[in-house]
Amino acid sequence: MITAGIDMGAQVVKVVVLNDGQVLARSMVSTGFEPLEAAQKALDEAIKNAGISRDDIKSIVATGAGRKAVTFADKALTEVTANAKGTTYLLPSVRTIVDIGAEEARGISCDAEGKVLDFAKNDKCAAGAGAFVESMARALELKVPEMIELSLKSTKEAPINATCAVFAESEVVSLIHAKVEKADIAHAIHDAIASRVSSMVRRIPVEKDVALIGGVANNAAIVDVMKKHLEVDIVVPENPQFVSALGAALSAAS
Amino acid sequence: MSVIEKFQEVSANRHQYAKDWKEQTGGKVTGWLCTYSPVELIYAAGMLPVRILGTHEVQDITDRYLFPTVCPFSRDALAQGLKGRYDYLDGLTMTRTCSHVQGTFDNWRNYVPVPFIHYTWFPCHRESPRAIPCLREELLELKQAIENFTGKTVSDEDLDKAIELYNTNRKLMRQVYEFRKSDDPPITGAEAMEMVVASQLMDVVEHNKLLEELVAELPNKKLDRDTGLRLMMVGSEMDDIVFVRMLEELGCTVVIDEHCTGSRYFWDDIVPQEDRLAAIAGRYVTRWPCPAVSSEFNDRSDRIIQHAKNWDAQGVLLYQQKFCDPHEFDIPMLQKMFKEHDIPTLVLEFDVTIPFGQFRTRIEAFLEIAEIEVF
Amino acid sequence: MTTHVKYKTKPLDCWQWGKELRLEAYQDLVAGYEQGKLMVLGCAASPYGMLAGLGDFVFLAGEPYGASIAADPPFSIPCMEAYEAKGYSRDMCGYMRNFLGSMYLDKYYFTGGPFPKFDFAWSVRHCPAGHPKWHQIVSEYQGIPMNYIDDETMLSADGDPQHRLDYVAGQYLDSIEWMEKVTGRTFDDEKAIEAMRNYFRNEALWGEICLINGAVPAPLDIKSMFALMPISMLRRHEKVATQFLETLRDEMKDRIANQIAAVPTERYRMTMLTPPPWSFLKIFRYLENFGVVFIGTYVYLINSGEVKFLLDEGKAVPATVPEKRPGWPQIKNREDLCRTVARWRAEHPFQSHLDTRKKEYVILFRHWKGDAYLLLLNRGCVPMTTNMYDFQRDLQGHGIPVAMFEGNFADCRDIDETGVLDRLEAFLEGQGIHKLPGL
Amino acid sequence: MTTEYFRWTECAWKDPDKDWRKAETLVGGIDVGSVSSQAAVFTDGELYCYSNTRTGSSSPDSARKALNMALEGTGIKEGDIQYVVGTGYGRVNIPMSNKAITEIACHARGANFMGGPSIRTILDMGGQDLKGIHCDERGKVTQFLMNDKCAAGTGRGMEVMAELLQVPIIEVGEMSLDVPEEPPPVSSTCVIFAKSEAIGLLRSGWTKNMVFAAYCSAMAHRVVGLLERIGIEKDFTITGGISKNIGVTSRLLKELGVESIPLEPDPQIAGAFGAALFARDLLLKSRK
Repeated sequence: MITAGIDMGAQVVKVVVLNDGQVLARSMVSTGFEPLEAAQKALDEAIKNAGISRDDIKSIVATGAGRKAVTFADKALTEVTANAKGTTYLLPSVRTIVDIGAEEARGISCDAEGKVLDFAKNDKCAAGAGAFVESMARALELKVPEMIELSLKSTKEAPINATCAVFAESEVVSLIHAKVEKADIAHAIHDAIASRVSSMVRRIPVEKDVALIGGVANNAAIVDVMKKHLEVDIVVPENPQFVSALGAALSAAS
Repeated sequence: MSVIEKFQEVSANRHQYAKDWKEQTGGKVTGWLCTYSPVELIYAAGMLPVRILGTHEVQDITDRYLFPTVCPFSRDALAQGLKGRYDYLDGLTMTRTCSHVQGTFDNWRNYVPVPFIHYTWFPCHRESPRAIPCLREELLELKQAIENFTGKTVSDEDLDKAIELYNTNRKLMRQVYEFRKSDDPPITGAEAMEMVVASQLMDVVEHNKLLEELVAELPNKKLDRDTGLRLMMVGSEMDDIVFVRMLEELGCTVVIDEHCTGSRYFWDDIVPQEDRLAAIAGRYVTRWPCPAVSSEFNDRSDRIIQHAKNWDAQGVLLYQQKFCDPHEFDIPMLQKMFKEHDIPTLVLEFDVTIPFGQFRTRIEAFLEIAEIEVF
Repeated sequence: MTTHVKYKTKPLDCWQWGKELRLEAYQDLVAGYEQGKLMVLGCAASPYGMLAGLGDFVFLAGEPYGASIAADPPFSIPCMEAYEAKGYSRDMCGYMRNFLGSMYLDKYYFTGGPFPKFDFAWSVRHCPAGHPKWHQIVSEYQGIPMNYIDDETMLSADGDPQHRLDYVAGQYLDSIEWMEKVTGRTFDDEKAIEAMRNYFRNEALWGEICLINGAVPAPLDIKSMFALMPISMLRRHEKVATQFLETLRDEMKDRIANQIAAVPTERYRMTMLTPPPWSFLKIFRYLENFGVVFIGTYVYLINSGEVKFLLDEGKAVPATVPEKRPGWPQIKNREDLCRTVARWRAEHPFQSHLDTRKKEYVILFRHWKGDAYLLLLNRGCVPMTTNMYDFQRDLQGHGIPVAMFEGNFADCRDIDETGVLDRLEAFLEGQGIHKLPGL
Repeated sequence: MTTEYFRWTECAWKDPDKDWRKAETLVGGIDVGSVSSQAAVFTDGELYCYSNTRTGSSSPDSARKALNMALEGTGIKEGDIQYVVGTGYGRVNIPMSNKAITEIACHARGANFMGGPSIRTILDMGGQDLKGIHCDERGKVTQFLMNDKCAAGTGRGMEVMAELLQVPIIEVGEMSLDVPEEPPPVSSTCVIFAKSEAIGLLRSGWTKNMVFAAYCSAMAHRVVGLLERIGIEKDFTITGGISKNIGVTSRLLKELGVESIPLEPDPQIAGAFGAALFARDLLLKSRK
């Protein structure tokens, strides 16, 4: 049976089209301010890539912050459940999932079937993850990939404590003006996020294997510091930003 | 090595110091969490009382135990326990004071094993005549608990000796503070803080020896820097030496303080009396109050303004651990009080680590108010 | 009618009477003020019935007043801001910030008129330092005398040391003399004893009512609990409260016998530990769409009521009034009264030690036949939130599902409503509980 | 790099009818802020030229860039300037500066110069923090207050909004006033939550203008809260980037019920002006 999962993220809509567990196509469209249109556009794109017709899709499940906007979906599912389903499908041994998005981070503990046992989300004042990296890269006049690369070369610790991402920004600005090495600042930025996220994740039992998903999971520097903070190895599935959409597509099939 | 350097060394290697002390004396070490802990009683039992302090490192391990609105000091302190840095402790004591440190104690009690744990309930209604007799009984319980643990009875002689030693310690530290009244104080605020922090970590006998040396050398000591603005520091727990150094580099000298790693800790003596425990109880009930215990604002503020005047403070840094509500209650009243006395104040809020860039700007601007006279 | 309706329901017969009594309580606060009754400021969980010894009095408890304001953001936000303008910080007690803000604005919530001037403040030292310092701010601002009792003896942790009781009882005796001095009135022991007997009785009754609600389906839901609580919280010292609470209890028994539910779609029972975020009560309504019903919250069981936890048997039973407890004296005079109050306070679950409290949470949950706990990470109250994660782990250790959300019981600005609802939906999804069809 | 809506446009100005060579004193002030940098050069206590540029990832470079831009076409070489005072976040490492003074002192001095000696209260809304400043008739700071606890309401929030809605920050204010009726303020001034709230509002059909209006009034309200803590003594004026956002200023002046003294030529330049004025004082002092 062919199903589709639509993940209505804060910044991008992600779609996965599935046929009996086989991914037929993926698509990504910026969410913008017309979520329904964006969802439609993303779905059409995926259908085109998959070389199928709309009617071939038997069921559609929407997830993500804007899931309720997808009026044509058969069902809506929260990211937490979708994350767990998608991740355990790709990596059955995973028991702890860390999902870092643009603004929010999540920690999920689940069983082998992908049933959510417990989850935690960042506190009000500890929000800001992916978007923080981007604006800080700009402050350093670097492209995000450059900043990631530099960060991995860092040699010195330059702690940024502020829980609040905005205060953290001004600490970064101070570091810049204090002539701290760009590499060390880049590292400090990733470290600050990892520290914020792992302190939240520690509230749920952190059992192996631990997976990192969400757009930020593509950031090698984050993965690196998260390993240090959580003191465990971390696996990253392919296309980590599509995990939620995949989970939605899977639950559409069941 | 100078006396101050010795203090620095002890505080830098506090854990090694305590372990060595156990080695050499074969005695036991008891950690305490708040300056309302009766150190003389612990010491009288042949134990080394060491204060549990944080390290001002960013950490991410306490959030699953304490909600982030618990003060950073309490979280930082708990982190030390959870990291196993106090694994050598034989005992842990806490006196009922504030709900934040209480959280540190409760979680330590439940998640960081320590052979001997005792909680001393404290009668916080210090203005009530009923408080001292009540605390006396609580101290008796503590004494008995310690005796059961060590298997050694604490005699009146032991108590007298400990009381004598700690009173001397307090007297000597007050003498050091006296020197800071001079126009060019021979000792910086950071150095004075090193002294007090060390007094909460060291064997009092050893600390007293060092203090005598210090008191002897201060009369002919000079700082190789201008005093700048004479600053007073008032607030909650503060042992961030790095911050105080930065502060003083910006053109001021901390000449007096009111916090629990400063004068509030050691200012009051024990007035000896036949009933030793009652004497100790009397000291702790009537001592210079922490706002977490005292509900009488004036009780504290009167002493603070006296300090400010006696040490001729030209500015006051009012600071608090983030989320420390007892101090958050007092700060606006203190601002009002200092305004009435024409002493400018600057308020800073401390987290585990501090944003040096932002604080630097605020402090410099504060000093400029007093100093820019190029018009 | 949709198929998922499982039970019949009907409004409470005594609902109207309850509403009137609640209204009276608030009106008294105003009327008494106008009639020149003795105006006293204090804490909800203090034995304020003792004040009856001074004659007619109006007692304004700071917490419920702060809560009433919190439920009304357009009134609350200016209060918060007036308070912050005085240089106080945003992370202090939310109830207090509403209260003091309304004092600074000189706007009394229940009338919109001027804020009452008190004759004195009579405070109790719970939530470390908090209340007496709060009331001290009022006493400085209004220039009124203040006295407080430190009665947080936490005896349930470690037996019954006489000296702590002497200390507390002694403070009560002293404060009676103090009250006589500042009011110029003579303290009538009989009247005080009388009022405190009602007080004890009504606390036990409210506790019993909370326990009865453990039936399936629940005869009351948390919303009606919150609506009726003020009667036990503000009128605990009055006979009329006893009459009402007995009627309510009997009606509940009746509803149970006839399987009359508060929420006809009840299928998932949740309980709480703390007060709710008062500006966000719609959270309960919203969750009813999932068939979720809230049975009660620990804090108001012990804050305006009393029960007895039998820790070894893992049971919660109604409390007996002090004079009926084995080995407790009859209250004949002032000394007896103060000593009884001290001991009763000391053994009250209100002061349970952390480790005891954890056990009580589990016992209560089982008694209420709960399916999950909803814990509030309350930015508005440090003592209530300090160990919340520890509680969470402990409850989960007992196999109890726990949902958590961050907010503030008294400051609507601290709540991210969409985020919270999203979080709860995710939690219920994990529990296999979905929105009821047609809702 | 894509368009940076959050940045202020760069500009430079010089006085055509002054000859700096005749000047007794030729001094400079450089303000390296978190987002923008300004340089000002004064001849005998009067403005000669200034520039307003963007801050890069190195304060020495930003400082030099600002100064060069100000000096362009004036014939002044860095070496000709007799005394330079640096201020702002980057003040500690501005290579050509003889002394560093905080932006708090400099903004007060600059506001006093531009707005006159009657100014007693200054609101400076920078990218990273919010300052309420009291000063005397000489522009000397007597008291100041900065935002603690929470970064809500700082200029950064406005930058985030401009980015989000892809509108140049200079246009935000005007747009926010062009609404059929004043919408309720966004409930959270927390930069991050306001952002997600704004996204929600836009998706629910609000126009960009209405979102800006809701955010500007929330921000104005937050600022009023800070000012109430320090108290407002007239005259009042506003410096820093936000002073150019009429959407915030008009709303906050309305709420405060005060007028704001306009600062010519540019309120964002107050810091650099103040620095330059201090530079002159220090120069004359050193000549004594």
